[in-house]
Amino acid sequence: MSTDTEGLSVSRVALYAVLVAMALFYLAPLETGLMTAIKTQDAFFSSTPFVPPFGDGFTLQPWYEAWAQMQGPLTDFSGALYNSAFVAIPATVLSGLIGSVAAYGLTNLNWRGQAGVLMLFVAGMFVPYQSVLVPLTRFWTIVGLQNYLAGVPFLAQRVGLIELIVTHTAYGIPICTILFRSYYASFDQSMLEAARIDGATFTRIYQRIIFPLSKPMFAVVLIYQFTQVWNDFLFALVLVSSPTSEVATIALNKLQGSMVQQYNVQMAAAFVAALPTLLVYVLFGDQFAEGVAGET
Amino acid sequence: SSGGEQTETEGTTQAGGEGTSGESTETATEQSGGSGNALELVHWWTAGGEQDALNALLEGFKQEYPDVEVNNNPAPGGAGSALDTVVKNRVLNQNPPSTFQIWPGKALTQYVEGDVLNTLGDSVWSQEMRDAYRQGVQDLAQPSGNYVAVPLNIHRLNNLFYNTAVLEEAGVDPSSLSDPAAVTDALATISENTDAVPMAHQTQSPWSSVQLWETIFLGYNGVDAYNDAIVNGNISKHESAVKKSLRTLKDYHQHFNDDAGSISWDQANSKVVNGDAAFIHQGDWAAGQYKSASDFAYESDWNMVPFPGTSSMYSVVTDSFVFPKNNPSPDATRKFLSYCGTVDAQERFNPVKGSIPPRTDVPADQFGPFLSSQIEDFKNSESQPPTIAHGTAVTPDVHGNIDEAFAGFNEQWNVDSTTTALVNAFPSN
Amino acid sequence: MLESLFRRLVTRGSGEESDPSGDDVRTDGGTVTKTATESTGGSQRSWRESEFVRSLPFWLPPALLMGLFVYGAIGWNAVISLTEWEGFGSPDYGNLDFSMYARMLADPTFVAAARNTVVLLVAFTVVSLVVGLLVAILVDRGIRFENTLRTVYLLPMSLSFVVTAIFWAWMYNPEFGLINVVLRGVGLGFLANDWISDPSTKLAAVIFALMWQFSGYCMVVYLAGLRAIPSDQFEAARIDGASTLRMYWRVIIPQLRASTMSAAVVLMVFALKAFDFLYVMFGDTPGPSTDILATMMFREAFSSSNWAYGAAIATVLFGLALVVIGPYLYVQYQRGDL
Amino acid sequence: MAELTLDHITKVYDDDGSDIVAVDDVSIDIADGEFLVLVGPSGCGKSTTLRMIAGLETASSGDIRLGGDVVTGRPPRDRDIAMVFQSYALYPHMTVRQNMSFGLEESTDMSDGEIDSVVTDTAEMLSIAALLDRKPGELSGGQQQRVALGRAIVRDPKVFLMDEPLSNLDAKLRSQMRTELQRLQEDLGVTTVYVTHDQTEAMTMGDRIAILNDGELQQVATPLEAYHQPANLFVAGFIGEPSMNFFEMEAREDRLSGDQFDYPISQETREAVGDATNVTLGIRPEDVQLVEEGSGEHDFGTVVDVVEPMGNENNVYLSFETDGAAEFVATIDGMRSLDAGQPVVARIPEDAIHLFDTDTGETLKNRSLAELEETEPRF
Amino acid sequence: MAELTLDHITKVYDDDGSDIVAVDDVSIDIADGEFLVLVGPSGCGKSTTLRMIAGLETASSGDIRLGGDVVTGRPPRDRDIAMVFQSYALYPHMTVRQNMSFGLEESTDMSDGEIDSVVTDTAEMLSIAALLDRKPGELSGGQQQRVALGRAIVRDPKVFLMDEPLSNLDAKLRSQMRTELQRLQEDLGVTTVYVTHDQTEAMTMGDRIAILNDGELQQVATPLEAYHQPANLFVAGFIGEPSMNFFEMEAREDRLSGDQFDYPISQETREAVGDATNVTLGIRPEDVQLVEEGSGEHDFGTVVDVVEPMGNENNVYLSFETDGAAEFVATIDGMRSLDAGQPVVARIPEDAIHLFDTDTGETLKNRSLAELEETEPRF
Ligand SMILES: Nc1ncnc2c1ncn2[C@@H]1O[C@H](COP(=O)(O)OP(=O)(O)OP(=O)(O)O)[C@@H](O)[C@H]1O
Ligand SMILES: Nc1ncnc2c1ncn2[C@@H]1O[C@H](COP(=O)(O)OP(=O)(O)OP(=O)(O)O)[C@@H](O)[C@H]1O
Ligand SMILES: [Mg+2]
Ligand SMILES: [Mg+2]
Repeated sequence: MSTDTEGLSVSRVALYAVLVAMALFYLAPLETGLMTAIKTQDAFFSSTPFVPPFGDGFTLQPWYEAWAQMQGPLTDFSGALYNSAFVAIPATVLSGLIGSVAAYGLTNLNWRGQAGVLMLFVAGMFVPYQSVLVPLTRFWTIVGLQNYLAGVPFLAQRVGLIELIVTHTAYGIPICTILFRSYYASFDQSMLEAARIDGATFTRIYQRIIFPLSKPMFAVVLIYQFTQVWNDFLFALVLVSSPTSEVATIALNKLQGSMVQQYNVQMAAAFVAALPTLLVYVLFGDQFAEGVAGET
Repeated sequence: SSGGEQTETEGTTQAGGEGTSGESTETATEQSGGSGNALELVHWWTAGGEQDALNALLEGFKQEYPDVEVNNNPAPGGAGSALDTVVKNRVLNQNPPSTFQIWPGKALTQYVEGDVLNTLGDSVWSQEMRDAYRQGVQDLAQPSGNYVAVPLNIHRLNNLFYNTAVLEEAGVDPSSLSDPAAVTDALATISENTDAVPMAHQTQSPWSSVQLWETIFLGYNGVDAYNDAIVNGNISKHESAVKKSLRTLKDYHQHFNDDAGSISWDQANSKVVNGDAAFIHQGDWAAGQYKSASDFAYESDWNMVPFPGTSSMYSVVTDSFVFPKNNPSPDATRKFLSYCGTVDAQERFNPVKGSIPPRTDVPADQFGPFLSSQIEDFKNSESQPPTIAHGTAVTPDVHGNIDEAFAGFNEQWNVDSTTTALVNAFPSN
Repeated sequence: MLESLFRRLVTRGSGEESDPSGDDVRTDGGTVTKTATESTGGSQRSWRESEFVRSLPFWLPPALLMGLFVYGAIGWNAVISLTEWEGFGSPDYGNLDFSMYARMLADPTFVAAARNTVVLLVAFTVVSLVVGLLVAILVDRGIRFENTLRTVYLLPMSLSFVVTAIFWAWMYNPEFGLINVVLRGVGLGFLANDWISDPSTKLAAVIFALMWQFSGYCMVVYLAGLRAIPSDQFEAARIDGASTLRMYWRVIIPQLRASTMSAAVVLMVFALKAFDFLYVMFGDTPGPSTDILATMMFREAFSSSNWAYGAAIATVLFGLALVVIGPYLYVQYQRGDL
Repeated sequence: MAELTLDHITKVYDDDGSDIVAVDDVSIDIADGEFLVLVGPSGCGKSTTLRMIAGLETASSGDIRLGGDVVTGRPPRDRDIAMVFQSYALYPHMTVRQNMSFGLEESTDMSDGEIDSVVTDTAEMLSIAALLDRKPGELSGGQQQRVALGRAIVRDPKVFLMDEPLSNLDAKLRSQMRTELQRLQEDLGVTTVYVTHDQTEAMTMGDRIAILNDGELQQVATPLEAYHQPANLFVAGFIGEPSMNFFEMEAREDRLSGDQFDYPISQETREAVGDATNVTLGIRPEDVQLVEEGSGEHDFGTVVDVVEPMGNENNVYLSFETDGAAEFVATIDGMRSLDAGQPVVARIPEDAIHLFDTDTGETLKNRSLAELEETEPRF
Repeated sequence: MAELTLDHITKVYDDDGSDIVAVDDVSIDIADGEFLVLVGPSGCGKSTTLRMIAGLETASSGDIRLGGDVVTGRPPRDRDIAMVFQSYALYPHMTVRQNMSFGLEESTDMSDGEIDSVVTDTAEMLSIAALLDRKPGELSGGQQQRVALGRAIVRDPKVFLMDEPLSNLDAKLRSQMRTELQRLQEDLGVTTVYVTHDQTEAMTMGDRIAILNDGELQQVATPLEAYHQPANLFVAGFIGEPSMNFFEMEAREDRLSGDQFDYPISQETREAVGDATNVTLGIRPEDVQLVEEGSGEHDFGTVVDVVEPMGNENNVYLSFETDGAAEFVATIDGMRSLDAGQPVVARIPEDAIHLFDTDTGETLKNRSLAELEETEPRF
């Protein structure tokens, strides 16, 4: 529904007050983190976390340190952020594309097994990662991917990351497929029939009609999937063991020492690690929300 | 700070053995055996001073063995849980790193039983080294009779740190406290006489309470009872002792800081630094924080007594390195382990880390007054009991159960049910 | 997005839920396109088969890839749960039994963890839905800066649990945490508590923090649902004399069932994956009041090397997930949306 | 039941700074029990007017009086009105019974028993008693329509407001519901304001019709007045299907001169034209006579372009030129058959023409109604 | 361009085990260049029939022949047909130009240049050349309709199939597009099958109309044939607005006896009735005469129930009893004014009546068309 036209100004003010309060509520933990990230360790221990630092309690050092830990120089193709991107971008794009193609194959068909196949896809979204960790690592050991990649040093050094890409892609397929399928089911069927009458084949219909029309859904799927992959900790933890291949969440967690904690650096690093996803949400949050809403 | 490590890995063409299956590694090892193989070192020393300590160690190692490349692979920390996950996975998949950090003692049992560790013969544990290590520590390195680990550092667990100003204000003399029960009274006195928190503590995760409890237990019952109850697992024979120490811990709890459940140990420790708290029981890594705090000097501002009742003991928390089978670089590993056992290595590493060397023959010059006094205590200690909280006294399985029991105790402070849980934590045999 | 999926899945079968004015009004003269939409599947055998064959290359390889990784791993895991595997040996597949499951039933830790998992699942879902719905209703009042606010509300969802757990440990600090500071500030100091240490509030505190992270998502789902309700539903209710509160309660909220359902399922997925949050906040031993199956599984498998026992817990965890979605899938199937 | 007065109401929407005048100074008096139809093209402000009466929009200025009370500022629930929406706006999650009870539950203190009996009675009156326990989704369009009506009726309001309530029905059902609604309104005697964009519906249903264009009221009149005596060009063109034929002409001394033909006019007509120079000549299709032999001054040679057979009559599209596009329509008896391309003579009798000032749109002269009086049947 | 033959086609849907016969043994021969309208109530199988012709559904049995070739088993793209959908089914992400080119790109080897010139030509013909670079979302309904048409036309197919292409347009635009489409089809001369549920559209557009009910073909005839000589009760009731009046009667010796009145019949009529006992008497509203004084045997006293003024004519709802619900309708001249409650005499001329067998629905006698011949104008 739209406007409440007879909204009294008092109730309007109250409404905005509540909305702003909610916004503060959603932002407060972030603020606390940010304040911590610009404090010295001493200032942190001697002040309340959400209060801004004053005097010589202020420092940007944690950010330099965090950046050094999380990424280091951008020029050489290494560093945790780079590695995360190396994993997240292909995994996101791949699972998005594959999901879209699979969804197309599973839409508008009426054969007996379809419900079963779909159910597998749907249930696949609900797998707790814990349940598959042990078999998963065994699987990759058996595959021995590095043997196949030995000829390409660039990839051979990133075997763990490539395993991660494949794993995330596989685990992303169910959700992507279901998302796209539900989207495709909302398409005007006569449009697809028109294309068939116009002489387009099954494949051509995907290329020329379905794919171009999937843009809004791709926005949703890519944002969601990117966030998932980027924020994943568990798979990265067990699949990547080479320090040169560590991803952002691992690097972030690494800032927790065995006994010694540097909270300001951790927080700065947390922001550094969250930067891409935060950015994605700030920049594309509208598309995301509208993609969700546009479904109706 | 990570730059240094990265240079070390530069030019490493082999990807750290990652994903390398056992067999192919074996052959690779044979072919390139001893000829400057890359040593993949997995550890959890990732933050601040810990990292510096490791770097100091690796520098020394490099000078000693310039032909060995070190592939430094710090695994994310949190007292090793995440590292556990990674290492266990890799060992299970017969793809271990060259060496990894682990608590010795019972923490190694599973590895030994699973036959995944190489025995360290004389080439590492030379007679010279055996002579330099104290028996308690040597025992930890050979959980089943054979040496499988090299302890690198020692932290003491049975410390009671305090803020001198606060204690003076409260009129409490820590050296006069004779047993854990006396501490309760002291805490009450502090509570009466000052605004400060009598004892800083954290209960967000269970390990601090575990280590406090085991120290209390030692304080009341001595090493033999402790060994019988915990190390040998005959805890059911010591139920009343267990209860008593739990009750004492519960008494202490009255005097903990209010936010104990929401902070980490170092946030608790900072209360001592700030003068907001009087005592804290912690391993001597806590002193690292005092050292880095400004205007907070040893003896004048803070000091330490062995936890009441345990002055003759040196509760050992130690990290060690092992020699996994299917090793991608046996020679390099052997070199590294040997080096860890040397005076040079321990002299480089420990002062920075804030721990003392396991070897008794390391010169104390580098160690500053506090650690020097710890070294002295270590040398004079009658026993070096292992610890539950830091894995050396019990198997991981039991350790997990005890953690669970104390996670419950931290919530309910129920002595009876926790006693039951502790008794049940050990396999009944 | 996720919501869209379910919405889509749901809407086709339940047009009467969301849109009585649109295609659903059966104009008896047949100006409705619905028949056409529904009829596409009804082709005959030969055509159907060729379509089937033609669609194979599209969905089969993805299905196989997923099947291998997801279901292969789950199956393997289930087999491991039947062994006695622990420590560093290899699992003995020759001797399979249900001993791990028996052990589980006798394990009070498991019982507590299972109970907490269910509580977390239900309470987190309900609380997030309620908050999301309230916020959505407020945002739907034709406000300015809607997009900005929506983004702000959605922002926490972009963060990883690793980060949000650290944030919330501070929020809950009894002395200087924002929650208590605010409570004291508004004169409710007596309510201040040591939230994540007091066993009676610990789980609730976790749920609240998770709510913070995902209620924005519910808000978006509900907002879309609200927007899908034709405005004349609101107007009809007003003409019928309903107050705003009664209007939402009796007319609008019941029509959001599809949104609720889809959001709830997604939230439950998140709840099942809440492991990271607890792990970062409390370590692998959160204590009996907050322990969940995921942390317990991790502890048993990776801390204690009780692989088989861990696998059994993981299997139960997956079973729980199926219990959550099973009815949902069934309804979908009944409606012919699968 | 009450009379309803719209007193100079205006509605201005604010569309990102610029003003949209949706309803412009409309005044209508609606008598107690009257059936008034608001008609006009899409976007002319019909719905907005209705919604202001309902209280769903606030009037920017002007007053609305209901049975003497000024209700302008009141919320909908204090106005004692009921509304039927185009989409019916039935609550999809409630049964028919619940849908019909809802208003009574929310706005009255009636007991459940009383409500139930009112609902049951109304449902019987509308022959939907058998459907009471179904949900809207299980009803056909016509049935939903009836439920929407029932929901309004049970409330026993002072005024019914209906916004295109029949437009979602197909032709047959629509014409059936049309009569039904009309009879129902007569029986209940409730003042009703009915919005439609369909002039046929307006003509056949209203006691009076109010024609709106672009937010402005054009004419309020009985259907036949509006048909035969339109107040202006817009009304003339809007009412009637097929539409009145228009020819733009220039007024000369004794004739109207157009692009295609000149139309001689009598002195009387000349006087009606007055000073206007640009004049639009209007003739209803049924007033165009196709005659055998053209002889009179108002006969014009034309060619048949397309014939639309409607069964009982034919719409003949005529052009002044061979192969030209149709310029006007004549409705002739269904029994006569004409072919495309056939030349015919079209007679445009002077007493049947309407004249409008092209520039202002105002009516200069309406058709003579003498004929109407004459043919009045007397039994 | 080709003739199209439906040869006993049947379509059975499988609905969870139970069979739904959507189209039942329909045979139609459609001549080259003919405009055939498929008409019938909702769900009668019109779309299904069309979709079988298109190849979007396979016929359960029967053959479809196009220009002599049996196309029954072929996929749509091998049939050389083009289709216009009710929803237009334009590709929303493509410009008008791309929409129109798509079919040529996919199904022919034409070069881009050729395609472009065909598209441009067609767009000019349809006056949408200015819209070529817009996307469908930026077009009005009527413009979209034209694009959909254009998309079909560029393909230069043997047959156009159109499924209610005008039903999403508003009344004015619909009647305008109706004539336009008709003229276009005549110009192009492409065989066209046009589906609608609107009998007015069917009447006015089709060369012939095929009336379907419940999957079965009722009649294929020219519009006027269907109107004046319906093959059965269904067609008689379906075609014409307002519908034909029906009275259920029993056949006696010299009259038909009904609940409300007895209708004397001549010998000729008696013969037409034959053995049938239950007979439905049908009379078109415009054939009912309201006369001043009832004297003849086919005059009946009635009371006016509701009058619907349509401007040029009035629909008068009549009842045989005072205060009774209307039983039949008479269409009378718009100039005559009648009031509700007024008693009138309705004359039902025998030469205008239709008679149907109530049990089988079959036509026993259609109205005499003598009058039709007579009034044929000769110029
Ligand atoms: N895919 C299908 N499966 C089952 N039954 C179907 C299917 N498609 C159509 N039908 C049924 O076949 C019959 C004819 O449907 P069809 O769409 O041809 O009707 P129609 O005449 O086009 O109606 P409308 O005017 O409403 O478009 C209907 O009873 C319909 O329910
Ligand atoms: N909420 C609004 N904000 C701005 N302009 C509006 C709003 N509602 C209506 N309008 C404008 O006011 C004018 C009148 O709209 P209204 O809905 O009353 O038309 P209508 O006569 O009911 O048309 P229709 O037959 O299409 O329903 C239109 O120009 C419309 O665009
Ligand atoms: Mg309107
Ligand atoms: Mg149809």
